[in-house]
Amino acid sequence: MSVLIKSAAYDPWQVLADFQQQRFGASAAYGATAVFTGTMRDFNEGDTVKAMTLEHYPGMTESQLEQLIDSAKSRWDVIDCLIVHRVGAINPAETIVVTAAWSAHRSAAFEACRFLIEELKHNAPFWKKETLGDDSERWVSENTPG
Amino acid sequence: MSVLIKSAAYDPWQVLADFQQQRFGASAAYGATAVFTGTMRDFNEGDTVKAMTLEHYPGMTESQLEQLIDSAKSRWDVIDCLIVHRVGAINPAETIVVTAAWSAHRSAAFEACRFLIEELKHNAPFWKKETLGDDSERWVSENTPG
Amino acid sequence: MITIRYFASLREQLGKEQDQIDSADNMTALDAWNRANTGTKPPDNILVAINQSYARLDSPIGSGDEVAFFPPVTGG
Amino acid sequence: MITIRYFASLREQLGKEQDQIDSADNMTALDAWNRANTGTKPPDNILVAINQSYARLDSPIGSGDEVAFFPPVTGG
Repeated sequence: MSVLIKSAAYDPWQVLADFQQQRFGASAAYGATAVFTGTMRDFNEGDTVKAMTLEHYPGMTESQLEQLIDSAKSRWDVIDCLIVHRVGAINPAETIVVTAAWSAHRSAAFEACRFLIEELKHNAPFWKKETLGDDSERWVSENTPG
Repeated sequence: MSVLIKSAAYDPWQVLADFQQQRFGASAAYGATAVFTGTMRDFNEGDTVKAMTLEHYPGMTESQLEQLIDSAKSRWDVIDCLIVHRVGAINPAETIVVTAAWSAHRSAAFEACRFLIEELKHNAPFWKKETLGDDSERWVSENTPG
Repeated sequence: MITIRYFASLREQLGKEQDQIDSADNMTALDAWNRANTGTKPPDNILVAINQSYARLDSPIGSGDEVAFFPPVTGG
Repeated sequence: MITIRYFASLREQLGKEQDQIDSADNMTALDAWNRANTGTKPPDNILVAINQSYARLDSPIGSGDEVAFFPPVTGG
């Protein structure tokens, strides 16, 4: 499975190690791996953020992310991709998202990895609600570019 | 230390986990991490490659890589970078290189990470010698673009 | 029967997670919204999914479909 | 005294890792090469470092310097 939805804190590096071992074992077919990890910060738009809740649309989320991987595979010469995304209650410094691409070529790996995170941010049905320093809550209204 | 020269096989994900823990601990200052890993393939230019030896220029290598990180930090809004590179005798599927960049912003992380691997390939004093399927040896004459 | 689902800030504003409505001939996603939320217009930036794929307010729907309405996504 | 170092395929072709030569006034890296490798021209694509920083064949060198010659790099 190349799409993982996690409802508890996870170590992104361990997930990458496990996926790579399981998917490739001792094979030397790929030469290049590009990875992005997104981590929850303790600030946003000038405010302290104490905690966050990530809502998603179960079912549609997984199918959207699988479509993104199919799309990346059709556009670039990548062997496989991985997307991991957290849902539920999250604390600062915990990992929200991982996107990764394995290829024989580094440009394909980089471009596919970046495509996955950009498209995920614009299309995958996740919504963030922040708990601020004064315990008030607010929905994040939109993702920032870049 | 943000530059590591490794003379034995290493787990890139473990090195990343250790560096991130040591450098950032439970801090939530960064939001974006971009990573590239380069792995030894068992083929090159149409030939089977059984093993490889990586020679380097001790001293100059480290100072070149530290200069690359300084340069990335001056060009992009990155908090820190890591470069790990293997030397000595290497087998297929072992990790040769890791470049990584931590930033508050994903575009800075991606661009700095890619800059590090591209510049490393063109400037850092490493040289690869391949052992082919028939036990003959050849020096890799130049790096391929992209 | 058509199932209508609401997510995130829209779910909180409406105070409900889902509606079940009867289907009719030639219905669109907007018709479903209007039948379930009489007198309330959908927000300008609303997103629509039919059977868990992106669609539009004027996309046709029929019996057994799941229609979802939600605000701009903010994952990653 | 000037130390000259050779790496990778160039080291193997020359059959030596390093030379020690006496310094002289107004020497360049190329002068050091020529003194240590009489009758052999440096390869066209040779790279030069002086005291572990990139330099050129016409860069000046002096007593105590370490000059290195090597082929195009192939790390990463």
